[in-house]
Amino acid sequence: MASDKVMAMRDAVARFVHDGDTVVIEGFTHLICFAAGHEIIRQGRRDLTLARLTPDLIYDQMIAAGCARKLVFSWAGNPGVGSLHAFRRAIEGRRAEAALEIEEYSHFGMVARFAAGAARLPFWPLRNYMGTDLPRANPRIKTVTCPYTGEALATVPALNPSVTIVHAQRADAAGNTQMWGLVGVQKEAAFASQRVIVVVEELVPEEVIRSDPNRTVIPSMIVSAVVVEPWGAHPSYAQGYYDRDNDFYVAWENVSRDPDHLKRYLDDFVYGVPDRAAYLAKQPQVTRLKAKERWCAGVNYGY
Amino acid sequence: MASDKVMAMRDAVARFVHDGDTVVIEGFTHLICFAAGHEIIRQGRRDLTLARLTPDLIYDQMIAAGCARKLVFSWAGNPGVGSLHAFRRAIEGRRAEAALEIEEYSHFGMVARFAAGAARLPFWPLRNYMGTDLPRANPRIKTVTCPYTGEALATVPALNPSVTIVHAQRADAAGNTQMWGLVGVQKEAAFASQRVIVVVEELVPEEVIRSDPNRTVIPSMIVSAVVVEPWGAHPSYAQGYYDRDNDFYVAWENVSRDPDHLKRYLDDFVYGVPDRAAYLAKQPQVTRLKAKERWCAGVNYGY
Amino acid sequence: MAAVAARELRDGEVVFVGIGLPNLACNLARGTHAPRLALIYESGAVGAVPERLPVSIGDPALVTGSLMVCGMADVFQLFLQNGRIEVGFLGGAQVDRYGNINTTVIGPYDRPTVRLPGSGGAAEIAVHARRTLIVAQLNPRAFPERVNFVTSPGHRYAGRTRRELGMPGAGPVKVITDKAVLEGDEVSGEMVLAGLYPGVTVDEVQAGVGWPLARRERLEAVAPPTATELRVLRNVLDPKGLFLKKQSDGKTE
Amino acid sequence: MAAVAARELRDGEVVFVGIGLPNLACNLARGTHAPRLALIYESGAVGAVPERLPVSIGDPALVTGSLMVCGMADVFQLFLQNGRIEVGFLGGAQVDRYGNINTTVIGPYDRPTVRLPGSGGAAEIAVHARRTLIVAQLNPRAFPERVNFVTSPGHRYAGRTRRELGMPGAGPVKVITDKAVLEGDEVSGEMVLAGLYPGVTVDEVQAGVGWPLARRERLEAVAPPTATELRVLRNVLDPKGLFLKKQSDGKTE
Repeated sequence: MASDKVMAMRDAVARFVHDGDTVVIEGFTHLICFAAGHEIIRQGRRDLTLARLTPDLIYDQMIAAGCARKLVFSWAGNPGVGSLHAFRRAIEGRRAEAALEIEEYSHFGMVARFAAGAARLPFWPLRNYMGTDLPRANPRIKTVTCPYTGEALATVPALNPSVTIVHAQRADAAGNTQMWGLVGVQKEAAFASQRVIVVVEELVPEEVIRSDPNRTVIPSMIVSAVVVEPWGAHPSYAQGYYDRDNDFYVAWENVSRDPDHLKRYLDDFVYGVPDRAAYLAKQPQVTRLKAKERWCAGVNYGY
Repeated sequence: MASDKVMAMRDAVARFVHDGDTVVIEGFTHLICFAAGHEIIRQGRRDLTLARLTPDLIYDQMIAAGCARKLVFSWAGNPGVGSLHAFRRAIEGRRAEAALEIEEYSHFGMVARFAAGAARLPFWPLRNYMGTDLPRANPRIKTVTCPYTGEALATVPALNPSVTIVHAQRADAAGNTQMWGLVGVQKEAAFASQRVIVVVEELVPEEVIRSDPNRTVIPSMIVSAVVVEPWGAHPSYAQGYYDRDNDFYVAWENVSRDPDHLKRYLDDFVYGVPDRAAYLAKQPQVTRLKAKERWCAGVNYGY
Repeated sequence: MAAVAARELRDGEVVFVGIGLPNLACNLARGTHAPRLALIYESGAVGAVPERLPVSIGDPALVTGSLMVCGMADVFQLFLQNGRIEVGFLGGAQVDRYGNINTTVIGPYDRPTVRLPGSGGAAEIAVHARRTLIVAQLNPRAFPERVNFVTSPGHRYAGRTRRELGMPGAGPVKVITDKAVLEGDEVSGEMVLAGLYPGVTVDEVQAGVGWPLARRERLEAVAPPTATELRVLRNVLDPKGLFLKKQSDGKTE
Repeated sequence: MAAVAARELRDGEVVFVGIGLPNLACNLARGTHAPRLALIYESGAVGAVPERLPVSIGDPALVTGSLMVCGMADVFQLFLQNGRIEVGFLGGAQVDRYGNINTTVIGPYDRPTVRLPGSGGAAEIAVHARRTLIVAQLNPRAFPERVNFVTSPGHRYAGRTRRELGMPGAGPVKVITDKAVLEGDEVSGEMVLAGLYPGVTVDEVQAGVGWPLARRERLEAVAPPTATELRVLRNVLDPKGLFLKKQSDGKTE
């Protein structure tokens, strides 16, 4: 029964990502699900509110492809390289017709929004933003008075996405999902979301999950679909599976700076392929990114 | 340098637990550090505020020994068995001279107090306590108005202990600590605390910790002392090391019901032994509690 | 009681499990009609498959082989407050006319005659679980018209309804006792008689309850444990009779 | 600049590390006078020992062999807001008279000439780290009297001090540039000239700063990188010259 959840990316996106949705593809540098972003572009989704701490290359591509109505974020750049030029073109010297709406926080603010969403609280308090222009730029940053100390604390509103897409190293067929390395804010984003698509490097038997329950980050009960998509996070990385394709990140600076070049990229690598397998067939360099082995020390769960 | 932190329980308690302190020995059923509680009793600490979700047998013993001025808690019983009778004697039909002060929450309230303390916020919001008598019994449960929805939410004040004692399976000499199985609220309690004593089943080389960094719950920077005390959680348990001594929990019902019997227990097993090794020498039954092997599946941290 | 409680659980539901009878009922349901029941313990174990009858809510057998173990901040915030729990099981020293439960004190709070353990996670389970089931032995001490202290909210508090008070869950839909089943009335909020165990009369039930007990128009005849239920209980779940023995002083299991 | 920044770190301190020059400076300090420096990255890696120069703040090399990896809610709540971070490193497109930093926009927020990446974790680092160090190349575009947008707070905002605004940390104690070191003045809150690199004049520094620059009574002579510092930088930390090459357009490293 539970294995009804295992499906192709095409089907998962068709069923669970709709025009107008608030979509979160999370992952801090690590485990960013480019495979899902590409499929959303291919299926021509429109009017999406894209939310994510670091929009990264995948949201730059989705903005360029016309999927986004609004971006909710805290750091919009090409990490370690430079700019997201499709994003910048949509914002700089903004004309009425260009309108990509933005809603901007700091990382802590975005993390707090997901934490509130995951706990189903309407807001989250944080000690922040005094002496900054961020609350002027974003009136959704407010304050609350502590009932014990009388102190004013900043607040951010809960973020409850329509759908969150999490890439992970492994899950079972029901969607019990394990991640390691940088785990960012994925747990909070998933629990905050109405629907969750889990995309994994490996589908594993339930017994593997059960052998190490403290490693489980997302439980099956909140998962709508499980997609098995090896290398699905390329050009980002998956700890224990493959390294970051830094050359791609560096090359993106020139690709995204030129709208025609960016369009050619989308034509070749997104619209021009039917699925992730075809994309990978065009990326022979990935074999040299395969991870070396650095296994953890085990722990005993017996009693 | 870091190994200056490794010390005997006697020294850790002498240096870091003082009369009048707010002391937390956390652990939900699992990893309750009886070894530390016994040493605190032996050293005759007084006027302590003991805080913990589930006072359990160890706080019953500390109350009986006269260490406690006040108890902060959410469930005071002998789990799966019955009552904590020393606690009940100090509370029921309370006369002025008997005064054990209490401050009472639910589990969620206590968890939220530690979460606020760990985040150094003065309060934590939760949707709770409407329709209960708990706020009448404890005026520190207040409300705050959401700046977005206007909704009234319950609040609890931060709990920032003077010292938190955490029992764990393993740590390195600097205090980087790993736990698995039930992890309760130990991470939050430790981060909320001014001082942290980590008590472990095994001292391991730093490389073991570094082989699985996602398993680390408490980082060395917040740890004051590391005590190596195998079986230090008996009669509670340590997943992967030993099972709960349920016979002891069952027997406590009769021991604690009778003040003289309880006094004899403390004389024999706490005051009458110099340290944990001597206590264990009087517990031959523990060998049958040794854990069987159920090792986890490994994960690769390579790139 | 375990069998009657087990029947209230539907396959695939997410249940917040307490130790003792609720644990037995949940595992009975899993062993009979609800194999995909997802069990969560407030200790943090999710999807537990205990190889022995757990002696406490934090038994190591709940951890070994479970699907997920998380910290208690996650249990209460991400699962319970998040609205993921469909059924919560509660017991109590006292249950009153409106399904309010007392597990805190008998007598005044500041000078109690009997000090009970307190809420634990019960207050928030009663607020947040989409519905709760109460299990308790029927007698007048346990079923006063009004509890001494409301630890876990039922359907009315100071005359106000759950909706008026802002509680997300539906509250105690049933009270399962050893003689009868009571249900929360949608209009009055009172716990009313809904079903009788075989051979039990309405008067016997009224004698165990401290308020004039209203009743449903048609009373359900609560079926005794089936052969399958008894087999699973006795042979699989509790072969040593650890739990059932305690409960079997003449009452239906 | 990396060497000068590294000298600001004391052994045993807990440092919130950004990528690029801060990462280089921190690892230089670890390789020279501060072997027990504890490095935390906002990505969640604590006590990282990268075997290669990390290309981003989330490089897998920061994870492998680190002491702890935690979620970002813990990074910001349990480490940063908790007050555990002693030093925060910040860079910025603009730094002003009071040490306010802009990494958000050049021009008006609603219609920017240049859209910069935004805060990331910088706003909260500037609020909470016990002290912050700013690193930036000295030129008038980068050092206006007033930034276009305050992303990360310095010593004054609308005339109010950090204490008046309720900020826990001490703010930017130093700005390390390629020509001089500025310090936050305890009384005025202004960034004032405190030290000069070898061969740099006060006038040259003033020419790179958009406000009349006050100065300490005695200016420190900033020592050039020692042979040991250069050896660690060039042979151990950045043997391929990945980072130092970019920075070495005639300026002191």
